[in-house]
Parts: sequence; structure tokens; C-alpha cells
Amino acid sequence: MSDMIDRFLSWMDGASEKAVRRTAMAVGRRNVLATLGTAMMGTALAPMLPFDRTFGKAFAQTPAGEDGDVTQCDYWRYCALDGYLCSECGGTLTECTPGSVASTVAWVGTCRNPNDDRDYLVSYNDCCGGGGCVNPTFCFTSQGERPGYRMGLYNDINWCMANETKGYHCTVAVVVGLA
Amino acid sequence: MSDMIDRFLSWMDGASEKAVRRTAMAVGRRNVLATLGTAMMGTALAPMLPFDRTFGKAFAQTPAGEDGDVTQCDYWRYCALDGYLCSECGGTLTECTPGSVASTVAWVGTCRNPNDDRDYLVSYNDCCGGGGCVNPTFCFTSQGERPGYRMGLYNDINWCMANETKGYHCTVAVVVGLA
Amino acid sequence: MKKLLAILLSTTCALSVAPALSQEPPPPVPFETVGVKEAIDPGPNLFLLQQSWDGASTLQVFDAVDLTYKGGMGTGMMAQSVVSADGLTAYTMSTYLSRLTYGDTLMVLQAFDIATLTPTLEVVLPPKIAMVGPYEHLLQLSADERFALVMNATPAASVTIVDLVAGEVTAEIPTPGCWEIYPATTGLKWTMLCGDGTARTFVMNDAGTEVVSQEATPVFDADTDPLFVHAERGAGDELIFVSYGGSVYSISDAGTAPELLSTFSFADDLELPYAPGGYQLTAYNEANDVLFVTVHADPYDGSHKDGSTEIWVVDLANEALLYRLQPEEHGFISLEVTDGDRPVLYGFTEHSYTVHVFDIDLTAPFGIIMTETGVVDVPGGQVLAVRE
Amino acid sequence: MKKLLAILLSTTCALSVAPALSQEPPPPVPFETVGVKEAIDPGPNLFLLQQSWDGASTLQVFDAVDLTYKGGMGTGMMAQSVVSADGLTAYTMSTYLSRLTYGDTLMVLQAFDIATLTPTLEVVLPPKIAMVGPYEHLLQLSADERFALVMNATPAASVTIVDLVAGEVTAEIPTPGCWEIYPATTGLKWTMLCGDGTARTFVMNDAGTEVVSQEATPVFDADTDPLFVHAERGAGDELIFVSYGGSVYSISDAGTAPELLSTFSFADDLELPYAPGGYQLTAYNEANDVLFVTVHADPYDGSHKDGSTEIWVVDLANEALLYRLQPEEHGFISLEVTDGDRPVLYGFTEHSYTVHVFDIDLTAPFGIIMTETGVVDVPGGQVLAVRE
Repeated sequence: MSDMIDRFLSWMDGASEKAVRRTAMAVGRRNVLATLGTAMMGTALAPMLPFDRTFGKAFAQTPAGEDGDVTQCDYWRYCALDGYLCSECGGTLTECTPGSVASTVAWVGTCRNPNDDRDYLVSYNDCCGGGGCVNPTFCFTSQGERPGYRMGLYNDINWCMANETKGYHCTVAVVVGLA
Repeated sequence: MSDMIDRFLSWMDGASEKAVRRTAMAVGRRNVLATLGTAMMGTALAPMLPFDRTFGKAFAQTPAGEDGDVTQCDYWRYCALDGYLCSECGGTLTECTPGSVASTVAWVGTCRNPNDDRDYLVSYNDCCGGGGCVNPTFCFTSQGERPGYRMGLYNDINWCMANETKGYHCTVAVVVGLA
Repeated sequence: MKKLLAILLSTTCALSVAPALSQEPPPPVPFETVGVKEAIDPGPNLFLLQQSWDGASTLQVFDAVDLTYKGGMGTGMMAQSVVSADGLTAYTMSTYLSRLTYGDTLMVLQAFDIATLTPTLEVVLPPKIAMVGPYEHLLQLSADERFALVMNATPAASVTIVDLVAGEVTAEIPTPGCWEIYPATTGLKWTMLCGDGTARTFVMNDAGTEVVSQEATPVFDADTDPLFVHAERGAGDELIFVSYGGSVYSISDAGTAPELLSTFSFADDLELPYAPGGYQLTAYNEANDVLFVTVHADPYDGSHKDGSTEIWVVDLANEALLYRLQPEEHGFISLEVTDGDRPVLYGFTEHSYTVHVFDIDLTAPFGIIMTETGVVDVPGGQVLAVRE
Repeated sequence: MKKLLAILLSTTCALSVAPALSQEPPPPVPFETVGVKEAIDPGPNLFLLQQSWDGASTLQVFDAVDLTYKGGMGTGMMAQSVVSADGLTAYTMSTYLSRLTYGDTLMVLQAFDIATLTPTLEVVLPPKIAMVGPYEHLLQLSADERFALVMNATPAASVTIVDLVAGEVTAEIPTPGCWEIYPATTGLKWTMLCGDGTARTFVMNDAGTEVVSQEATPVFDADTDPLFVHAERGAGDELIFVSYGGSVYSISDAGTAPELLSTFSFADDLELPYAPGGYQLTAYNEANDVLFVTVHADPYDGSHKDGSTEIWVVDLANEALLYRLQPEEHGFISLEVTDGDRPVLYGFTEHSYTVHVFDIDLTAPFGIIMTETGVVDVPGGQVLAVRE
């Protein structure tokens, strides 16, 4: 896991690892993507789930998506997501759509999980290539977002930039660590 | 003028000149173009202008557009037009937008002018290239339209096909003769 | 059994929980890695072509049963598409402009593996392909699916033949005045409709390099009752067309020259005038030998592309209108139907850019029962195909 | 005079008409030829960038006075644009993918003659350009407009320098941790904001081939009160930024190293909390030395891109909030204003994707009067520029 975080940070120019972990941010692609025939979305991250009291959770790992409604922009992992949800584009919460490729670089957010009151480091990877998406859910939240001078927190940019295939498709939200 | 008509007809494969002059037709591009953020519009060509009783008209040629509202899809020349009106895209009724090129081939319609009760041969030229159009008026009428087996009456196809620049931009309606 | 297991587990949990109810926080959410879903979920697929004239067209895939969106395949501008009979491969032909609104033109045929939504083949085409709104028969496959047949317009009409195995163009055949490609269901040949009211069959050699144009057969009158170019295959493998005026034309392409088998009108003798209208405006159900047709009331010269006010069911064996379906939605311009006894009808309506799914019970005692079972927004999506 | 002429003419006509009222039909409509309008109509222009991420972006031109649409210039995906000071030339940088959704990447700088909306120059760029939503300072021109300055992100930040006269790239300069390009108004240099809270100036040689990075100046705290990257030029030619928290930062780029001239807050001491939000969120009017800022009520961590609930007028000389404009429309994210005594304010609102034009009377006795004089729909149009 730390390998993965290292990979995020290896390209960070001028921003310390600490700064990256502190906050998260989504790309100001809002007005462009949202125009493309999609509905508007989440603004603030409002805690929506009460503390999880299902005892079963104490005995098993929580599968992705069982801790909230991953189709909604106020799902806790999406606190700094700017893009189409891959889970609504043929992919899943953490998987790109078949035919697309996960971005090799990503921006990160620090999101509070209301189920356990912990802050998590969430990697927002864009999926690159792929064949569009029909009426995708567009989410735009910018908790802790900063302009490109803090690149790792910047959500206005196409994170397919380091891939061979640079076409933006959708965005996944992957829990990669505790903040 | 007959040169121009000859040019339309020279490429007609399998359709007689008479057939071309008889009717007119617009391209079934409707569903595609109309989706691109524009409003829908004209269906039937309803005669809307009474006979022109402004005596001045008897003494001067009628400038284009003075015989009806060229911004509306029920303007008489548009009886078989399928496309964005160039007059709303930076061009005029008969002129393409600066930066675009008029198609070298065109489909034709036979439209009744309610001002003089004559049938005119109208050439619908697509304009090719150019930089899009903001909220263009999309008109779609198909009086006398036929499928591609009567190519000169077919309005579903991109008439920039014979140009070097094949990007569709908008459509003009040019009176080229009496039917 | 699954239910029982759940009860057992919850009992076990309940028993073991009491001591765990301390202040200990739950373990953190497990850390994850980003991935790519390998393939779309299995099952029958519904395909829709979303055509763009200034950007990427896409061929979109939905679960044909519950309309779950599975993903799409990206291709060029003004694309046409066709899906192989087994539903495993999709083909598109489209145009790429080097500067999007202007610049050099590149026209290509692309093949995609549908399971992985991944391009598998690309063949550069002569830059003449017909750039038209979505129509089914501008890009077709030969019966053996070895060759792709591409409709060209410069505006002179021709057909480019592509060998899909070799991945190369084998020939370009002039087809003056003839339009759309109806491949025979056996053998290497296709038929076209022509502007002089004939149909004409073109026969290829095995290599796809040579084509013989057969004698033309008079079929229809393009002035008085033109045919729509959409065609279905009937019970006897004949091509079924409908005309602007509301007649069915059955044409056999079994021989070397087309043969007009029969024509009949299904729009006569009604109080109000009706006529067919739309694009992919008919769909044929084999088990019941019926043709679904989108029709609209009060037709006029130029209304032949108007969306439906009704969907009619035409009995082909008895050459008669069987039933007038009146779905709440108007504006259907494209239909597709499954083959079985109790067909599922798919319709795309331009009024709201939605695809509606209907269960059709043709055996109900008091007439057909049409039940809407699903709807999905597909802006600009149009040509429909369903593969099991 | 015009009116008088009209009366005279109609009298003349009436007198001469009686004999002409025979059954003779009017002459037919004169036959025409298709043409191309040579140039857009003259007059001040309003520019809007319509960015697309899967097709052509366009730079659109409207009459700045009556909002008549004049035409557009087509370019690639995820484009940025800049217009020359004289309003005669537009530049874009954008990305072309060989297969639109995938394929090879080509990034180019294009120049357009605005009068004829025609491309005049194209320079292939190192394929590193920042693919970002529309921002003003990702593509800029040097003060003499000989060089274009292109923001790159791989994600490592750098600047590509393009010699517009020679039509070639002269250098690519690493700018680690620094973002957006603020060219000096004289000389060959630009300044950037950096993630460690500094600003840094980069000085070019005459050929644009070499660049010296000057000493960085601490200016702001990117953790506690980050600056928006949009900047305006103030009365003393200083760069005016605003921060997330609602302060103005004035930075001089006159020397070799940037100098922080002053900061002040304009959002304190109000009943409700407000904060700036948007993209091109400020506009400076020189005659009145005021800054227009889009602000929203009840800000929170992450609301800094929210559209406006109000537009504030900040008096820069007195370092104080002068007036709170409350246009009926909310959601303004981009502003532009003319320089004169009685400015015209242009605003783009994301709520309805419209551009609104306001006449601003700053000298009215009972406070500023804001009068809406025009509105036009521009879906997705965002970055604004006005040229006389």
C-alpha cells in the first residue's frame, strides 16, 4: 500500500507529502463536464450516515459500497471528487470501465468516514480512453481542493495526463490509507 | 444561373433532372444534430405570409429575407431544410459564416413562395469547417425528401462530402431557379 | 439455503456480540487498489449508437433485460455501426478530421471486442464513406461475416468491400443511383434499392475483389410511393420494406435478380389517415410473423421522418393490420423486437430521447397487451440492436 | 431625416401605385448564388471559450454591445485561449486525440485571424500541455506578443515558450510547484504562484531560448488562505489576486523578484459569512479603481468554486468593500468589465449557462445602479474577454 502512496507522491513537485495527505481536491472541470448533458450534483459533503451499528461489520471487511450509496455525490469518499462516477459508467467504485485504463497519477482527498469517524486518504483516479458514458452522474466536490500550485490536490485537470491514452472517461474513488 | 444548376445535376447519379426539380428534401440528420443542445422546431411548412401587398416591392428586387422571417423554420425557402440556419450562425440566408466554406454539392428543394404563389428551386448548401455555432436554430423539414437512392433530394447526409473540409457547420437556402 | 445461512450467521453474531460491545472502535476501512473491470457483465445486450457530428460517436451497451448500463465503445464522427450475429464483435465506420472541425479526413472501419469494449482491428477506408445520420444498412456484413460492406457517397454511390480477416480493402464497386446495403443471408451478395424504382443484386467473388451487378428488377415508384430504406427479414427470408404511403413490399433476394413477392397496404380504410414515419421504423417478430411499424396520424408531404403517434402490428401472413398499439409515449422513430412467442419490443423516442421496453402479449384473449417494463435516457442514441 | 425620407417615399409610391394595381403577377424572386461572408461585422467583440473534453472546443465571438452572434473558431479538446490586445488575433492551445476517445496525442498552438475566423498558424507543442477546465492564465502572451507561454503539467509543471513570429517552440522551462502564467506588461518575463506560498518571476532572453528563474518571494499561505489563480491588473500595474478567505493580495512584478505590496480583507465584519468563489472571479475597472468579485454566502471548505449569490464591488484605493450588487441571477463564476467611467460588466453564470450584461452606474447618488441590458445563452461558454 505504501508503494502506491509513494507513487502518488513521487511526481509531486514542490508539495510535501504532509501537505498532500492533509487535504483533498477535485478538478474545476465542473462547468465543462456538467454541460455535456448531465445533471448537477453534490456541493458540500454532508455527513449522511449514522455510525454503523451493524455488528457484523466488526467481523468482516466492509466491501466497497456497503458503507453508503455510491451512486450519490454525497457518499463520503467523494468529498473532493470532480468527475463522472465510474460506478455509473460501466465500472465500479474502484474499477474503471472495461476498455479504459486507470490513470497512473491521481489527485487525493482526505475524507471523513462518518461510519467510523476516521479520516481516509482517497485517491481519485481518472479512467482514460473508453467509449463515453450515457447520462453519467457528475459529482463535484472540492473539500481541501487547491489550484495547480498544489498539484496533488488539484481537481480541475485531466489526470489522464501521464497516460498514453489521454481521453477522460470517468473517475474512481479508492481508499488508499488513513490520513 | 443555369451553370449552377448544371453543377448540381452533374453529379446526380441515376436521377433525372426533372425528378430533381420536382421536389425537395432535407437530411435525416435531425436526431443527431438536434440533440446537440438545440431546440426543436418546424415540422410542416405552413404558409404564413399573405400575398405581399407592399407596393414598393413592385419596383425593386426583393432583398433576401425581406419576404419572411428567415430566423424561423417555417420561412418558405426552408421547405426541405435539415440543418442549422447559417443566418443564426454568423452567416446569412445565402452566405456561409466567415471561416467556413460552401459545399460544392447540395441537395435541392422545391418550395412554394406564398408571396407570389410560384414554386422555386432552392439549393441547400451545407457550410463546411468553421467553429461551431452557439445555440443555433435547427430546422428540419422534408417536403419531397427521398432516401439516398434519390441523392439530390436526400437531406440526411453531410453535403460537405465533396469538399476538402468535411466538418458540417450550417446550411444556407439559395433560390437558384423556378421549379 | 442462502437465507438460512444468513439467519445462522446473524444468530452467531448476536451470540458473540455482547462482549464485543466495548469502546473499541471498528477496524478501519480496508485499503484498496485501483483497477479496471476486465469485461462487461454477461447476458443479452441492447446496443445504441450515439452519433456525434463534431466529436466522438459511441456505441453504447445496456443489459437488454434490466437496462443496466454496461459501457461503450468510442469511435469517430458521424459513425455507423453493426454488431455480429453472435453479439461478440461490433464494427463501426466513421470519420476523423485532423482538426475536428476542419483539416485532413481519415475514414476508418474499426472492430471492437464487445466483452472487453476494446478495439481489435482498424482498416483505413477510401475517404468516401456516407456521412449520414444513424441508419442500419450503411455498414453491413456479408452472410459469413468475413466481409464488411461500406456505403459510400461522393455524392456518387459506391460500396467498399473490406476483408475482415485480412484487415484490408478488397474492392470499391460503383453502385450508381442505388443506396443502402442488404446482404443476402447466404452467399456473398447484397441487394440495393435504386432511384429508378428498381432493386439490384450485386454478387461478389470469394475474395471480395470482384462484383457482378445483376439485372435490375422494377419494384417501386420513387415518385409516388417511395420505400423507406430500413428493411427487416421475414419468415421466408424475404426483405420486408414499407413505403411512405403505408404499404409492405416483400422482396426475395434468393436469386440472382431480386423478385417482388407481394405488396399490400396496411393503412387503408381507416377514419383518420396514417402513415409510417421514422428511421428504423419496423421490427419483425418471427414467432408471430408480425411487423411492428411506427406510424403517425395526419401525414403530409415531408412527414415521413416524424416520430410515431402509434405503433402498429401488421400480420404479414394475412396481409392485414392486426392491432394498433397506443403507447403513452409518442415520437418513436426506431424499433427492435425479440423473436420469441412473447416478444420484447424496444423503442427509441425522439421526443424525450429515451428507450422504452415493452412486454408484448399477442395471445391475450381481448387483444394484444403491451406492458412497459423499463425506460432509460439515451440522448441521441438511435439505432437499436439486441443480441442474446 | 431618415424618417422624413420614408414618408416622402411612401407618398411617392401611393401616387404612382394606382395604375400598377393590375392582375400582372410580381416578378419572381431573383436567383442567387451561394456565398461565404468574408469577415465578421466590425465593432467590439465579446469572446467566450466553449470547451469540450470529447470533441471540438470553440472560441465564440459575439458583438460586445448587442450580443449578436458573429461566429466561432474551432479548435481541439480541452482548449485554452487568449486574444491579442488589439483584438485581431486569437490563440488556442488544445489536444487532438487521433481516435477522439483514445489514440495518439497531438497538442498544438493555433492562431486565428478574428476578422475572418480563419486559422493562420499552427505550432506543434511538446505533448505536455495542461488539460484543464477553462482558465485564463494557462495560455498567455509575452508583453510584446511575440511569444506565447504555454502551461504544462505531466503532472510536473513547466512552461513551453513559442516564438509566434518564427512559428516554433524555443524552450521548455521547468517551473516546479508553480502554476499559471502572469506575463509582465513590459519586458520578457512572467510570474507564477507556487505551492509553498511564494511567487516567482521568470525572465526570458530576447530569443525566448533561455530563462532565468528569480528568487522566490513569500506571498501567501497555501494551507490557511490559498490564492485563487485568476489575476487582474490594478491601477499601478500590480497583479491583484483574491484569496479563498476573501482578501485582496496586490503583488508587483515590476522588479526581478515579485513584491507583496498590500493585503486586505473585504469580507470581514458582515452579519453572514461570505467568500469569493468561481473561476474568472474578479474583474477590474480602471476609471473607478474598483474590483468586481463573485462571492457566495455561507462558504465552507470546498465551496471556493461555487457560483455567486452576490457580486461585490471592492474599492482598491480605500481597501474596503464599496457595494454589494445583488443581481437576480446567481451562479456567476466568470466576470469581465470595461475600463471606462461607466463600465459594462459581463458575467457568465453556471446556473443557466448564460452571459448577462450589466450597465454599472457607480456615481448614482444613492449607491451603484446595476441595469441588465442583455443576456445570451452560451452553453458551457466560460472564459470571457472583451476587445474594442
